[in-house]
This record gives sequence, C-alpha cells and structure tokens, in this order.
Amino acid sequence: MSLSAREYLNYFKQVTEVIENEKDYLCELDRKLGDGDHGVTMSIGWQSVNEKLDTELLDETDCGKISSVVGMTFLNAVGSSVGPLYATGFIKGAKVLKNKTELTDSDIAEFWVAFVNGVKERGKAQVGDKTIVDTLDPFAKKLEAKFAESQDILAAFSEAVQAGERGMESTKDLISKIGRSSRLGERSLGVQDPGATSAYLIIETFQKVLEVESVK
Amino acid sequence: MSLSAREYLNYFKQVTEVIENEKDYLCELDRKLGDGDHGVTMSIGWQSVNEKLDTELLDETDCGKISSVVGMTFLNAVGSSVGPLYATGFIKGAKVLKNKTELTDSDIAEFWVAFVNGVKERGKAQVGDKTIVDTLDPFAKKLEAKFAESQDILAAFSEAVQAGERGMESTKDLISKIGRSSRLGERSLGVQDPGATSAYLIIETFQKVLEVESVK
Amino acid sequence: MKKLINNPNNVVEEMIDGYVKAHPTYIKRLEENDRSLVTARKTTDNKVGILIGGGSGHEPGFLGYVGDGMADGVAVGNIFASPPPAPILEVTKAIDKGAGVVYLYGNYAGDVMNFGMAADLADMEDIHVEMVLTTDDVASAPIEEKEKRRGIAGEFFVFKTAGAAADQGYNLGEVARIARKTNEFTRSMGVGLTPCSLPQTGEPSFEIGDNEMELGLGHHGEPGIKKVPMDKADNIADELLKHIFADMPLNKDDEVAVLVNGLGSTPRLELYIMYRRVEQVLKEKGIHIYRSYVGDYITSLEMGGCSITLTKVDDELKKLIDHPVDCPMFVQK
Amino acid sequence: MKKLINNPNNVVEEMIDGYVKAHPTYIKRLEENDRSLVTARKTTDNKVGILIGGGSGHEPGFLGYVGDGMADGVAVGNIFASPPPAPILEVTKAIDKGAGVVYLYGNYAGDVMNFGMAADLADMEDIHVEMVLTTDDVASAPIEEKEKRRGIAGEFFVFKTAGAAADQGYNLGEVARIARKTNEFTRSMGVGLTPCSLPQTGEPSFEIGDNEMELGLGHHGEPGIKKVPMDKADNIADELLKHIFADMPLNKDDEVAVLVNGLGSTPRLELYIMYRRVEQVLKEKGIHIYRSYVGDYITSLEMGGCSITLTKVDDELKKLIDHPVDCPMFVQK
Ligand SMILES: Nc1ncnc2c1ncn2[C@@H]1O[C@H](COP(=O)(O)OP(=O)(O)O)[C@@H](O)[C@H]1O
Ligand SMILES: Nc1ncnc2c1ncn2[C@@H]1O[C@H](COP(=O)(O)OP(=O)(O)O)[C@@H](O)[C@H]1O
Ligand SMILES: [Mg+2]
Ligand SMILES: [Mg+2]
Ligand SMILES: [Mg+2]
Ligand SMILES: [Mg+2]
Repeated sequence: MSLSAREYLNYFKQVTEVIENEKDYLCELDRKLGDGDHGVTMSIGWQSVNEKLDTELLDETDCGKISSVVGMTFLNAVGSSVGPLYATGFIKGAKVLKNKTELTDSDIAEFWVAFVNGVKERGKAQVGDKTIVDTLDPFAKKLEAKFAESQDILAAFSEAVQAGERGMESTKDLISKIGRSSRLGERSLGVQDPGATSAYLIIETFQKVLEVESVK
Repeated sequence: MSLSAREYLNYFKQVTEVIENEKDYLCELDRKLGDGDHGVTMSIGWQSVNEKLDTELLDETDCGKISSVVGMTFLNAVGSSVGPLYATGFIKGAKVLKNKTELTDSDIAEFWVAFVNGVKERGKAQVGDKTIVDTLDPFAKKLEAKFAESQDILAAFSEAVQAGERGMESTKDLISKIGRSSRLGERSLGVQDPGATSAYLIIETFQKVLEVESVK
Repeated sequence: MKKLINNPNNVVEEMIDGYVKAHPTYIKRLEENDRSLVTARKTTDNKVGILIGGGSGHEPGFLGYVGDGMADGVAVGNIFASPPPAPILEVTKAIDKGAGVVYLYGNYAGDVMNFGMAADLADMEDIHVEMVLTTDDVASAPIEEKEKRRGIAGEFFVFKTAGAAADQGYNLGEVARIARKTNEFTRSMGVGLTPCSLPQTGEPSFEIGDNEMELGLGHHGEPGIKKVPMDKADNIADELLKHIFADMPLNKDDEVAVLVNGLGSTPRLELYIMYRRVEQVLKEKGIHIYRSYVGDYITSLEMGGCSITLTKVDDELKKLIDHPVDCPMFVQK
Repeated sequence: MKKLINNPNNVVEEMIDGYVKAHPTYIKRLEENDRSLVTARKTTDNKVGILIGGGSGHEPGFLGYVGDGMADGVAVGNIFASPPPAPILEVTKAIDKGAGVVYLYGNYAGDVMNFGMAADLADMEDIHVEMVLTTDDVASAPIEEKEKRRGIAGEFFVFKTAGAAADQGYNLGEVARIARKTNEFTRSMGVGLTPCSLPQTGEPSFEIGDNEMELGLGHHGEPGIKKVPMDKADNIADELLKHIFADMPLNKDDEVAVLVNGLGSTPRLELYIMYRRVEQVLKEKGIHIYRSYVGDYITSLEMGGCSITLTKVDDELKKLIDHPVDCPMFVQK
C-alpha cells in the first residue's frame, strides 16, 4: 500500500470535517476541565489549514512540504496550547516526508512516530498527566512495535489506534497534572481530556484513510 | 371626632407597615414603567420615618412638628422623585397643624388639602399625566367639597378616598406624560402608575385610622 | 441575582466607605453629610465650583468624576434615585469659593426637584448657583420636546468640558454657557441587551426576550422606544447613529468627540467592535473624529448593552476636551 | 447569549480594528502581522522593550496596557488562547532597540510554549529576550509548587513595575529582576459568581448554581478550588485574604499595593464594597496600603466576580508603582 500526496492532502480535508463535527463536543469537555475553547481552537486551526489546502497546497506534491505548511498554518491560526503541540508534531513529521510525493508503509509509520515525539518534546507531558500524550504515546508505541513485527501498516495502525483509544479513555480516570485543568484536582476525575480526544480523532481519521486506500 | 398627636403618630406607624407590605408590588409597577425602585424608595423613606417615630418624635405632641419632621426625614432618606413630592406635602400640611396637639375634623380636611396642594406645586403635574396627582387631586377636591357640605369628616374622607381610588385606577388607561415613564408612550398603557398607587395607600391608611377612631 | 454585597440596604454607604478609603488623596467625605463628597485636593482660588450628582449605580458616574479638571464635589443618591437637597447643599457650601457653583445633572424628575430645592437653599445662603441639565438621549423625546429628554452617557462630555472650563478660570456664567453648549451639541442613544437588578429586589429591571434588545433604553432600565430582534453589532451601530444624525445633522468636515459607553456588563471587546463601525460610518460621511472614549463611563449596575454619544466640537470645546483630568475613575493626560 | 458582535469568528480582528482606530495617537498595528500592536509613540533610545501578550477577552489586558510607562508592544491571541510565535516575534523585532526585550505573560501551558518558541526565534535574530512568567494565583497550586501557578490579575502589577523600570532606564537584567521580584511579592485569589461565554459557542464557561460561587476561579473560567454557597461580601473578602495571608505572611507595618479586580460584569459599586473590607482587615493587621486600584484590570469577558491582589512593596517597588502611565485603557498621573 502507498499514499499519494493527493491522498495525503485529502486526509487533512477529512480531519477538517471531523473536527467541525466534533467541535461542540470538544468544547464541552474543555468547559468541564479548562476554558471551554478546545473545539473552537481546533476548528479555527483546521479551517485555516483547509484554506491552505484549497490554495497554496492545492497542487503540492511534496508531502514534507504539505506537513510543514499544515503545522505552521495551524500554529499561526491558533497559538493556544494545541498550536505548538500539533504544529511541532507535523513539523517533526515533515522531516520524515521531505521530498516524498508518495508515502510507503514505513514512511507512514515513521511519520507518526516522529509526530508523536514532536508533541512529547514540545509539551514535556508524561503518560498519566491527562493530556494529548495519553492518546498519542501508546498509539506510537504500538504502531512502532506492531509495524516492526508485521510490516503490515493497516493492521499495525488499526491496533495502534485502538491503543490510542484506550489511552484516551484512560484520561477519564486521571487527575490532571498539566495544562489548565491541573488545578482541578479530584474534580477532574470522570471527564475525558479534550486534547486526548482531538488527538484520537486525528489518528482515527488517518486509519479510515488507510482503510479506504487498502480496498482500492 | 378628633385625633390626638398620639393617634397621628400611630397613623405614620401604620403607613410604614402598609408600605412594607406593598413594597414588592410597587416595585413591580415601577419596573414596568420606570426604574423599578418605587417600592424600595418608599420603604427606605418610611423606615427612616419609623425610626424617628421611635426616637425624636416618641413623645412629640405638636402635630405640625410631627408632620414636618416626617416630611424632612422622608426627603433626606430618599431624595428621588417622591422625596420632594411627599415631603412638600407633609411640610405644607404641617403649617395647618402648627402647635396643634389635637386635630379637629376641619384641621384634618385642611391638612390633606394643603398636602395635596404641596405635591401639586412641587411636581407641576396635571391630572392625566399618570402620576401621584391622578390619585390626590380628585381625592382633595372631593374631600374639600364633601366636608364643606356635610362637616362629616368620616363620610367625606371615605368618599374622597373612593375618588382617589378611581383616580389611581384611571392611570391604567393613561399614557405617561411626566417622570421616567413619559418616554414609554403607548407602552405605558395598561399599567397602573406606582406613585398613584402609593399615594392611594397613604390616604387609604388614614381613612382606616379615622374609621377605628370613629367607633371608639 | 448574586451580588458581592452585605446588607442590600447599606450598599451605597459601604461603596462610599470603600471609595474614600481607596482614594484618600483624591476624595473625602464631608462631616456634615455622609452622602457629600468633595475633592481632597486644593483647588485654585476663585475657581467656579463644579457639583455633580445623581443616583448611585452609575459608577464611574458620578463620584468617580470628582478630581482635578472635572468636578469639585458630588452628592450621592440611593441606587437610581436623586440625592435629596441636604447633601447637595452641603457640597455646595463646601466647594463655593465665592465664584459660585454650577450644578450638572441629568434631566430626571427627581433630580430636577431635589437640585432645584438645593439651589433655593443655596440662594438663601447667598451662593450663586447655575443649574445645567443634560438632555442628550435622543430616544427619550422627539426633537420638539428636547427639554424633556433625559441625560445619559453624554453627561460625561458635559462634566468634561465644564470641569475643564472651571479649571481654566472661566467665570460662573461662562462655565454654565460651556456646559449648555456641550449639552446642545451632544446626542446619545443606547441599546439594552440584558437587565440589571436592584440590590434590594433582585428582580430584573426590565423584561427582554433571549433574542431581543431594547432600542433607546434609559440608563436606569427605563423602557426605550421599542423592542427589536437582536442584530449584528454593525447594524445596531448604524441604527443608533441613524437616530443621532436625524436629530443633529452633521456635515462633511464637522468634528466630533465620540463616546461608546458600556452599560455595565458589556466587555470592552464588544465596545470596540461597536466603535469600529462608528468610525467607519463617520469616515464615510467625511466627519472627523477629534477624540474617542470607549469603556464604561456611565453605567447601570450590571446592565448589558451600550450607548453611542457624539458631541460636535469647535475650537473652544476641543481645548476643553483635551484638558487633563485626574479623578479616581478617570484620568486623562 | 446576546453579544454586540458581527461574525463570532472575527471578534478579535474587529476589536483590534476598533482599538487602533479609537487610539491612533497611542497604538498602531504592525504591517508584518495584524495581531502585533506596538506603541505609536517614540520611546527613549536604548530603552528595554516590554512585550506583553496572551489571549483576548481579558481587556484591558493585554492590549490596553501598551503605552508610556507600561508595555511597548503586545501580541494578541484568539479568545482565551495564547498568541502563536509569529506575532510575538514581530513585536519583539519592532520594539527591540538593542537593549533587549522582556516578555511578560501568565503561566499557562499555551503561553509558555508559544512565547518560548518566539524567544528561540528572537535569539536566532540576535535579540536578547528575558522571559518572566506571572504566577500570582494562590488557588491554582500549593506553595510547594508555586512555579505551576497561573497568572491572574497580579499581572497588572508586574506590567506596572517592569514597565516603569524600563521607562526609568533600567537595563534588561534589571527590568527582568523587577518583574520577577514583583511576581515574587504578589498574591491573588478570585471568586467566580457567573460564567462568561465564548462568542463562538455561546455556552457558559462553567456551571454554577444560583446560590453558589466558585472559590479560586481562574480567569478563563477554569474551575477553582471548590464551589461554596454564596456569602456576604465581607465574608468573601475574608476568605480570599485568608488564603493570601497563609501563602505570603505579612507583618505589622509591611506595605502593600492592593488591586480589587472585577472579572467583567461586576459593578464598581460591588468592587468598592469588597475593597472596604480589604482595607478594614489590613488595617486591623497594621499593614499599610500604599496605593489601591479598584476596577476592571484583567477581565474574563462578561464573567461575574472579582479577585483580590496584594503586592508587598519596598522603596524600590513603590517608586515604580508611582511612575506615571499613559495607555488607552489605563492612565496614571
Ligand atoms: N504540555 C502539554 N502536553 C500535551 N498536551 C497538553 C499540554 N498542555 C495542554 N495539553 C492539552 O491541551 C488541551 C487543551 O487545549 P486547548 O483547549 O486548545 O488549549 P488551552 O488550554 O490553551 O485553552 C488539554 O486538554 C491537553 O490535552
Ligand atoms: N412631577 C411629578 N408630579 C407628581 N408625581 C410625579 C412626578 N414625577 C414623578 N412622579 C411620580 O413618581 C413616581 C415614581 O417614583 P419613584 O420611582 O420613587 O422615583 P424615580 O422616578 O425617581 O425612580 C411615578 O410613578 C409618579 O407617580
Ligand atoms: Mg482550552
Ligand atoms: Mg422609580
Ligand atoms: Mg429611581
Ligand atoms: Mg484557551
């Protein structure tokens, strides 16, 4: 299986759509734990990316360029906590994709591992802090291990996303240690972390792209 | 029939009580037509009078003094529109009662006529402007006429209060021409004027005092 | 209605208490009357005294505007109620330096009566008093009955220019002339989005649907011209300006001072969005903005909404608008 | 939720638009980035640049504090969201006069990351940057984890003293030292009564019962320590002060600057009632109030409630607190 630049661009289109649909839900989670803007922020960021997809990136074939423009565009549109986090992810990932117009299975695996490392470096959060990292860290670990084992990106990705989902769900039972909700203490129990949720949407959407691709 | 200074003081006690009971209703009317404070203002004013009744005026026997202290106390406690209006009423009335420790029927009639003239002079409102005057003007006219005719204060007062009541009720069908509600135009239709209402309570309470007195 | 208060009956007392303690170098209470506040600073000899006042609940109006370059004293009323004559008289006596005192207040039945009574009493003490009523609210009566109009946020400009004139040594008649001229050239109109509530009742001051606003609302929650559906900021600004222009035609190259005033709970963010449109419209008409004020200048407790005020300025008024001010709630360099 | 806005997505753009048009003699937008605003006035050569910034919705924070004696420039974020590095960098470049730039911002994950990235970029352009985080909110973490605390209204005092120090010619290290010292000696705690809502969602930022308040609420509506039943102003002030004193013991004859800050929709009347109690308590303890500020200094849109901030001042800080300021939303003589 491989992914063309066009399909890669299309992935970002789909993220835009998913975020738009889940915007209210993400805000609702953030109202309980933080300042209530996570859905709005994600939407502003992805709408801005979407505009780039329709203009500057329309005929772009360098997947590295696409990834870094997506990251910078997202960052400049939103700032916020997630701006630097996701932007760093896409920019670190861009290094893996540099000059590539077609992504192989291992490019894909490497991209996502780099992405997650970028997020972790930027935010310095640990698993268990009730953040994006609770979704992304188990996801990347599983992806790396399973892909090394099987070289089957579809299967590995799907297992990784499941691990990410479990990570996301685990945030319900966590006390926030970082970010706006870290002052909530016990009151943060029971609510799923908005960032962990949006991170899950981002990887889940990629899985769907792979699935569609695999049956072509 | 005659009224002692003690009974005159007691009248003011009763007004305090009546106003306290009708406070919310007076505010409600004023919310529809003005700034919603008429009940609060009346309450502040009469509570302040009440304090004077229990202290400075406790053993006062000069009804003129009582009336002017009530007026000035009310004024200083509230300012507002009704402060100068009612205060002027009581102060003009005080002139009639000066040095009197016992009020005759004609003192009573003269007092109220002077009271109403005071209010009218101060506020310059006309009957039909949707104010206190809509209650007080017909009340005073009727009182003067009926008392001149019959010399029966109880009967005259009771007819006068009825005239005042009709005047008060007539404000429902009036468009405000003065005071805060004068900008409401047609929207002031259907709501009874708060000032006309409090004026009615003041005279109605006096009628009750007379009635109790008459059966002694 | 949640409020940061103790006993609702003491809110005005306690506010004044806090206020004089917070700004002891600016303001002090007179011993004669605890609703009488005067500047704590020495003012120049022979200066005309500026006395302002009205009900509480409009802060910074009115006590916030006592200080250098604005008012010398203020008589403080109950919430939304004119002060009685006594505190007005005490302030008058305290700030009169022989040059007379100008009373500046909004055109409300209560204020008219109480300030009028105070002026009569001052007259008996041989103090010259000039009374100037503000009547800037175009929504409150048609132009033929301009003298019936109530004063709203435009009072700020009347205080500003009259205060400056007194500070610059104008005599009693001249200060009063400036105040009247400013009022003459000032028009305001407001819109109410959400009501306030009196501390004592806790009840909303007016009823309004979730999707409605009250055009021409008074700054005590008095009903305005009519309720209309909620609209975009630009359209609201256009509507308010339309009424103002109809009332006071402005020509190309006229100059104005602008005030976009918040009623209490409307964030500055929204006020600046309103201002943005005001500027656009004035620009289109070729009217120059000489100076702008955006913020809470005369409020109605926690009411939501805003008003727009335009004052047409000539060279004389411009000089007075620019005069520095140092009050606890308003400073201008 | 009724708001005076046009398209909810454009509120920040339109606010900035209105703001720069209202105060053209104070502030201008950089061509390089429309979220980058700098003072329109000439500042002294070799002055250390003061850069402030953060999310929108806190007005007067942060753009309201650009002017003489405070900040030289501001990077403006979306509502309640840190600005990205780009506008921060552009402001940095514009206000650096070779003496370096101090970044002053609240301790929020987003701000830390974005200002940090901007500082790295500035470093690549050979601009010396010092970063000072404010961490005044005692409710946001225990004293052992002071570095985790968020910055709330106490930021005002950090801007005030650092801005004054830069204006008085202090060098980069010294300005940063002053900012850190001020933060070190500053404690705040707030209480939330009613939520605000984001223009884009219209949803209340937190849930609270009709008879409850949130102790220690953050100024983006982040939940605080706990919900407690609504209480009298005096008791609320006592409670907030109790937490502050426990955190920063003050002794007899210590001197403090006080800020009673409104969160947006709380009338000044209530803030002064709160101040009244603060003054009483400090007096009882023999602590002297050097200077007081009461009003909306750092808000959360139309949130209801307030915070109390105490800054312990010595001679050095007193001189800086007294330094004159001329900003569009804050002037001090
Ligand atoms: N240091 C960090 N590392 C990873 N994720 C973080 C970090 N800080 C915050 N987050 C994530 O950011 C989310 C909040 O994002 P958002 O609401 O957009 O930003 P803000 O907190 O600035 O309002 C949190 O739910 C959390 O998952
Ligand atoms: N000039 C006037 N003459 C007689 N009554 C008046 C006049 N102006 C106002 N009023 C009365 O005052 C009432 C309002 O009183 P109140 O609410 O206490 O004062 P305010 O209008 O200052 O809030 C009105 O309902 C009206 O009856
Ligand atoms: Mg958030
Ligand atoms: Mg009233
Ligand atoms: Mg009133
Ligand atoms: Mg945010």
